[in-house]
Amino acid sequence: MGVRELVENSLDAAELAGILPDVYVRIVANEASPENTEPRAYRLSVADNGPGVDPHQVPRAFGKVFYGSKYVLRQSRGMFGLGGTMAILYGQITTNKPVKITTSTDGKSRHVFEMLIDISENKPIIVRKDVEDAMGKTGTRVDLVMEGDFTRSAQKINDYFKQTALVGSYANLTFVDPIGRISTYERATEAMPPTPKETLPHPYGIDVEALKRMIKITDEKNMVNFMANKHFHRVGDTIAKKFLTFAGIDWRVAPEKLTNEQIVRIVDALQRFPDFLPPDASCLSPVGEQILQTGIIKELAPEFSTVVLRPPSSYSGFPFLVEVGLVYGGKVLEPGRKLFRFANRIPLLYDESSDVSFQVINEQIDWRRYHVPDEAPIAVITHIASTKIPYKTVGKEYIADRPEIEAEIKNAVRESLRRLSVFLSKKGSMEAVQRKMNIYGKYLPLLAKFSTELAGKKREPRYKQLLKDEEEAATEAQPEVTAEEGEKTDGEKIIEQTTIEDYR
Amino acid sequence: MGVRELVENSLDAAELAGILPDVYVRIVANEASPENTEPRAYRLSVADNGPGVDPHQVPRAFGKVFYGSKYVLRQSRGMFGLGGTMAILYGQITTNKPVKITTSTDGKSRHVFEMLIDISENKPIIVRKDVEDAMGKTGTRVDLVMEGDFTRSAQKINDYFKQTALVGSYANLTFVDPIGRISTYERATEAMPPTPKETLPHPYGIDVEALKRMIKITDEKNMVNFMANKHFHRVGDTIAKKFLTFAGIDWRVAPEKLTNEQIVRIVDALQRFPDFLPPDASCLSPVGEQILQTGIIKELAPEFSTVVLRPPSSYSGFPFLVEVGLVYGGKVLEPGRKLFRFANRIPLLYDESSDVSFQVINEQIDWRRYHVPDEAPIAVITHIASTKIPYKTVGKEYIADRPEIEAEIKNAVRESLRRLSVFLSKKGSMEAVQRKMNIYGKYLPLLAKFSTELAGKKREPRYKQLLKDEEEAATEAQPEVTAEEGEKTDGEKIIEQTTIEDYR
Amino acid sequence: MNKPRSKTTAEARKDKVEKALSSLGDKVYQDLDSGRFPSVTFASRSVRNIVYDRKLEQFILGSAQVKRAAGNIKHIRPFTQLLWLAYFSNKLVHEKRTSTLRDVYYSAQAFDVEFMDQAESDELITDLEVLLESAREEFNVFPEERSAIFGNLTVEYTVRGYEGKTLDLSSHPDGMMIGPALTTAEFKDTDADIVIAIEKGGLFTRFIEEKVHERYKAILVNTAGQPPRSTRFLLRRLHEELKLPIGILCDADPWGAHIAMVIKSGSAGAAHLRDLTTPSGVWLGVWASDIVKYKLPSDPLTEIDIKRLYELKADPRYKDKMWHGELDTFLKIKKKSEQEAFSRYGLSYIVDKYLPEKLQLLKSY
Amino acid sequence: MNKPRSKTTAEARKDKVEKALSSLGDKVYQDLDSGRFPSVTFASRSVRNIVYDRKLEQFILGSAQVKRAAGNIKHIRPFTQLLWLAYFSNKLVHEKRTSTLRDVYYSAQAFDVEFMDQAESDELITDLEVLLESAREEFNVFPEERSAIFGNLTVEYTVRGYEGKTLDLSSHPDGMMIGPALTTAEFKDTDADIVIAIEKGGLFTRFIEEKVHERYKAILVNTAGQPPRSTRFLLRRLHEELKLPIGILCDADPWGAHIAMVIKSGSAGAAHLRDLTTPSGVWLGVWASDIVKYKLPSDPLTEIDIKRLYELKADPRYKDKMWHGELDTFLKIKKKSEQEAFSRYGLSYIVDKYLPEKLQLLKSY
Repeated sequence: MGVRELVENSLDAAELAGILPDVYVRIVANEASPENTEPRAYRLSVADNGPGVDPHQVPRAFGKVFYGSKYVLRQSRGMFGLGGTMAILYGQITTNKPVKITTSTDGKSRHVFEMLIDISENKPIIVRKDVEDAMGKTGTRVDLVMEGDFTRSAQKINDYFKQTALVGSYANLTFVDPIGRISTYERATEAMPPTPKETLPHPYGIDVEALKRMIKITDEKNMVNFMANKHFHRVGDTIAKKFLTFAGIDWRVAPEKLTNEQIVRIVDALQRFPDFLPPDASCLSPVGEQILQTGIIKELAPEFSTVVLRPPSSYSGFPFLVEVGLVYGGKVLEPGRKLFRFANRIPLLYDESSDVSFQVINEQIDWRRYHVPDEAPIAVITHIASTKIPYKTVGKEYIADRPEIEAEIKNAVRESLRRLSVFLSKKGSMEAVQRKMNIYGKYLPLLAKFSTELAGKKREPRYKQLLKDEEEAATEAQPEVTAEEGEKTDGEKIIEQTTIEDYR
Repeated sequence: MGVRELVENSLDAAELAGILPDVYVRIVANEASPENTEPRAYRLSVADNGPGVDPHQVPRAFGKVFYGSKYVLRQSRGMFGLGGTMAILYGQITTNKPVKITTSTDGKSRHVFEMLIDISENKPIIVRKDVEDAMGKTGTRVDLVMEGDFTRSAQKINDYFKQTALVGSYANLTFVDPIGRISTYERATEAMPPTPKETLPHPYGIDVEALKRMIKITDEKNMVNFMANKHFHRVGDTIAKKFLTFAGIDWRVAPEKLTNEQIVRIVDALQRFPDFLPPDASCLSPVGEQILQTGIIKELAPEFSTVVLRPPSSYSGFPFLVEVGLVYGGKVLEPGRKLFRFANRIPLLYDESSDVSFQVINEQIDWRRYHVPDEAPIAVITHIASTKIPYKTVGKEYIADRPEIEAEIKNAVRESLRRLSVFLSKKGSMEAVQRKMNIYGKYLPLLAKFSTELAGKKREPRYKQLLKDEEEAATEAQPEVTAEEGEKTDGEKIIEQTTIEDYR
Repeated sequence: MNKPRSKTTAEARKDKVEKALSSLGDKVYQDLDSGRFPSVTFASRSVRNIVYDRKLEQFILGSAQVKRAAGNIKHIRPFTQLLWLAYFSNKLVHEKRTSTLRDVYYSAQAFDVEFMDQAESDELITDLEVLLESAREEFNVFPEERSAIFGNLTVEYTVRGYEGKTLDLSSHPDGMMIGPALTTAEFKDTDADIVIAIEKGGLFTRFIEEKVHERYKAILVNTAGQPPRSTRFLLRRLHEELKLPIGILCDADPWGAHIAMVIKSGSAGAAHLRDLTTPSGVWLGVWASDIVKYKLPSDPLTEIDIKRLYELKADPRYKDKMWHGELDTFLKIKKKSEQEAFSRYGLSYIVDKYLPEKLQLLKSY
Repeated sequence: MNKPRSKTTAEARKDKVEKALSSLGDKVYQDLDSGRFPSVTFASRSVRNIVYDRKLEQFILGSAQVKRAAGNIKHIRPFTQLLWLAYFSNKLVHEKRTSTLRDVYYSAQAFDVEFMDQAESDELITDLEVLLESAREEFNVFPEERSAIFGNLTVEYTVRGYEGKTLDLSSHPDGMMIGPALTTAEFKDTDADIVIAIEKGGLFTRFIEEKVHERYKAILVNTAGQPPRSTRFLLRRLHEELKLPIGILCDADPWGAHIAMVIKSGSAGAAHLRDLTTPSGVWLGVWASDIVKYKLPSDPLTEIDIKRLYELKADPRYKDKMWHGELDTFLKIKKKSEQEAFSRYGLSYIVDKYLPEKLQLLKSY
């Protein structure tokens, strides 16, 4: 329905400006739409408290497709930087209503644009333009009308807000649905994830198209300077010269003089040259332990939770890092394992079973090793932050199983499971001593009775002292008993299995 | 792999010019691609004997995306008119090689273009341009390099050619694959499907965007003329006036003066106005019985086949018609039911089970009513021709179940099944008499023996005359016996079932 | 006690079957000899033709008839098989041999009338039962399953080689198998007052060990689950010829209840036969209400159990108030128990405490 | 013939079981009374501890032992259940009552040692067999399945109420059930020369009708499929005590062959018991080679049949050349047949033609 694209733009805008985000989303049935059946026209409004957009930039930013191809790398939520515009375009195609953009950068005046996109010319048509009093508030508001089936989308939209709140505990989110129900997700921490630095693209990640655009805009006059100065990540003079020799390109040639064939040769060499430095991870922005823990406690109120942050790593020249949250018990979770997936802080809502996280958790982790039964109320949260998320398809709802990423997820999940295992084992130990004494108390009198009859005796054997001795021993030896019993969290059942195996 | 898009462009070009098509397709591994693993770079060449392209039009036709939105309706194969260009763009993005277009309209000179598309500006960059001797041949040849996985696509490409040959028995198709294997599908008839007429769009099918473009290009000065003259299918003065009154639009207003709100009101009224004439089907081009039968006999060498052509009909203002071929037995078909689906003479290769034809054949037809066993070697060919095929998704490989289309397919399949049923019944009758006599000959002597013993008689009863009488009767009564026995094509088995049911 | 010469005794039945077989042969012979395709007509066994007869208190076949004609190409094979079956049975009866259902299936191969499978041959045997109006046991075809009998009853055999020999059925405390010999034996002498049919071998043995046959003057029959027809035939003969009341003891679940019902009122599958039911038989237990009353260990009803209970509720044979009430109790308590469940109170509890209460039902009858 | 007083007769066995039960009670009592957790040790039944003994020609348990200790929280429940079982069996033996496996399961509930399911209680009964070194039938626990016996053999019962009574096992031509009474009876008198064990009831009845017991002086045993242990015990006693050779006649398939083998050499599941096997038993047929020789109607082997044949080929009990050859023949011809398949040559063919040839094998033995 376009909700995600616009909300993510708003969150990105506020965060990049270092502002704690307040995002307000409302969907109402459009009064002009006469029918009561789905799909029908809805008005979608998304307002944020971000820094606003320069009014000169508004027509280009919201009224033109393919605007602003970035040639710096920074982790950001946006879908190729196209997401918001695609939502606007979709709205226009389905309802032919203009989009309304209201934005203020200074809190004094705010600029209102009503625009259509001229699709054949790919340029904005401004229908109305106004300036109003901003009443002290910066930020951007987008109002658009689009056709949609809210009844069918409602569940996914709610999931989206819940999961966004889980990793965005520093944001206020308000959502008003067409029936007028308000869901609020309140800010629970003032901490914000660090603003990711912009970095130059790493040479491994450059394709022919990208290289040609760089050559077009560069003002460097020879290839050494072109390679070493301001276009590539962590490439200096020495490495640049070594590389050009490797690629068989004259150091002194001017970039704009390169032939098509030479360009292809350079791109090919970029992939194979062994001496580039690994990428720097400062461009990545993890959610962070504090923010994620706050989100978990606020949204899931668990009995136990833990967060594991793995150090940055890279695949095919792209830096990435993995964070995992493991949540157990409490009031919200139901029995069984749940998975919440995030990529660059965006919740992934579709195609769960094809995702690398799903495969790791369900196929590569032996949960029994950690004594966590299948029906335990568990949630696993995985977050992958990268300058390039390896989505498997254009639809972008699941992540491919690159071995490097898979290994990091596996390590993080295992570490978090070890912590859960310790928690469960401590919890189990006190219960175990009591259970043991109950069992002795039940069976020893029976043994006394049966053996008396079998042996043909008159009085029962003196077994009560045995019971007393054992109770003292068990209570003293608690730590040791704990360790042993902790492994068998569901007592009787596992005991029986062991028995049958021993004696079959 | 782009094969389909280019082949379909070639077939369309030749057919529209009334030329019997010869299409040559070759895929070779690109020598510049060093590795042996898939996916790798392939050179794809598609050459036709069509009318060629005016050299002035070549850069715009092959070097610009979104070129030439048509505002006349005619059944054509092309995918939004975008297919060929998309293949070229895909090749450029994956390999950065220019596309080479060679074309001749007069058979004397041929023009060669090597071009790239400037993606950010959406305009062609001509790398090389030449004129050569055409040696008497008109037509167009496209050579492009693209990345692909031939091993994985091979099966679908072969299916594509086989099925295209089935409905294109008037074309010569040659396909050379990367291993050098040549598949040829030779022309078997000189008949060509009639060139579909161009028609104006029917008012039912107009959306807001379309209407706005019409208004932009029209030179009519008032709305009555705009509606009644050269923009809409089967709309005259009377209907135009009646419509404008219905929509609440002043007859005299100039089209370019319409407000945005009025345009939306007109589009809304177009859908609801009851008095538009139904669309004319002259813009449709069925494959035709002769061409389809020729294709079936050439490719499937069946024991029996029949073709049913339904009269044109319409859904939501779009004309369509349905053709069905039913094929039984022979050397090519294997046991079980196969479905070949075509839309505007394009084979549909994916998502079979979601297609309306699949659903009709497997869920709505009771095959037992026609005495066709499930394991009979059967192929059903369905062709839907329309100015707008109601594909369910953008991927375009299956057709939605509009009730009007569903009903036409159902009728056509039923008619073809009735014909098959008559054939099978005739075939069965001769075999049936022989089988019947064999059965009497086996069991009557046994009955004689058992009854003699049970009744305690000395000599056997005289049953042989009975056998002789029956043979004469059966042979004379053949037509009648045929009708009855024809229903039970697999004799003994069905006999037993009937018996058990009768007597349980 | 003297042997009563009723029409259900062995000789009378044998005569009837022999006559029916020979007249079937005559009919077919005459047809063939006159140049006609032979045919036979008998009652239809289709579901629509099975009706519940309130007077007989059992299912019977209605008036619809089917005709099987050798002239119909679809029928000639089964028609010939049917005639072969008659021919084969005729030999069995004359030679005082018996055959199992399985033997019939194989024997057909010697005559080129082989059956596709066992089910087909069983099906035609049932057709022959309808045609001859006799149970297959009467033309010496038996199933393999056997149940057993024990108690103070002396029988006189009629099978080949044992003619005139007698046996006291209490002489082997593991029980006597009910097979062709016992089914065709005449009852000579008994001092029993009642018959108790028991679903399972375990309880049958328990009853013998606890001397139920002496303490309650009972003949004990182990039905081994749903009793084979020869056992149901024997139970009816014990009631008809010796005038003994029949009590039935089964597991407390819909399947157990239905064992009691089939002994009383027969099954739809044998609607074409008369002498297999004992309408006056009494279902002694274990009832659903007994699970509550005796606090028996129980299992929850499965979905299949519950489905079966609703089927039984819709069955005309279960219209009786007491039966219907027990079905409702099952559905209310959603539990079932086995006969052995009484063992939780000790092995002899069922004989010492439960049985005497239940046997009041037989006396009041 | 006089009753031979061998150690396998009823009284000797009863004494042995009683002593073992009482000494188990003593051991546990002394442990508890001295303030120790009681424990018992017995042979392990794990697959690794089951070995084939060439001298005994059967599977036996090896030297590995398991210890079950009440002090181990994991073991105390099954330990208590085991002791209850001993206590319960002791009462059965003293009161001359028997119990089925099912009764045992329910009886436990009266003592608060209820089993989770029937499988668990059966498992512990086997443990007790190992511990007491006696078959469960010797402490009066029986399964429900029964097979039957027929022939010229007089037995004297030892069960309660029948002590000293005798019965001629040819007196009921449907066969006598093999239950607790027959298993514990003493053999008094016979004029039989051989014993024939038969897999199916149909052929058993056929043999009786065809007077195999008189014509070949044979005692006939219906094993009713894979024979229950009480039947295997009885076959061994017929061989040991009456010195009669045992012939075995089964279906011609891997399952039939294995019935013969289990009678000869026992099963892995009863490796802890000795007196259930008859190593000198002779597999008379129906052999794979008989299918070819007699052109029997046959079915193709299923995949499961073939898998089973390869398992049997790997089994040490099948190393014998003749047995191995028959397994290979099955695999070669890929067919199987049933005993009833001989009916294609007429009902008495198997007795008149096939049996005499096969009985040569018993004589040569």
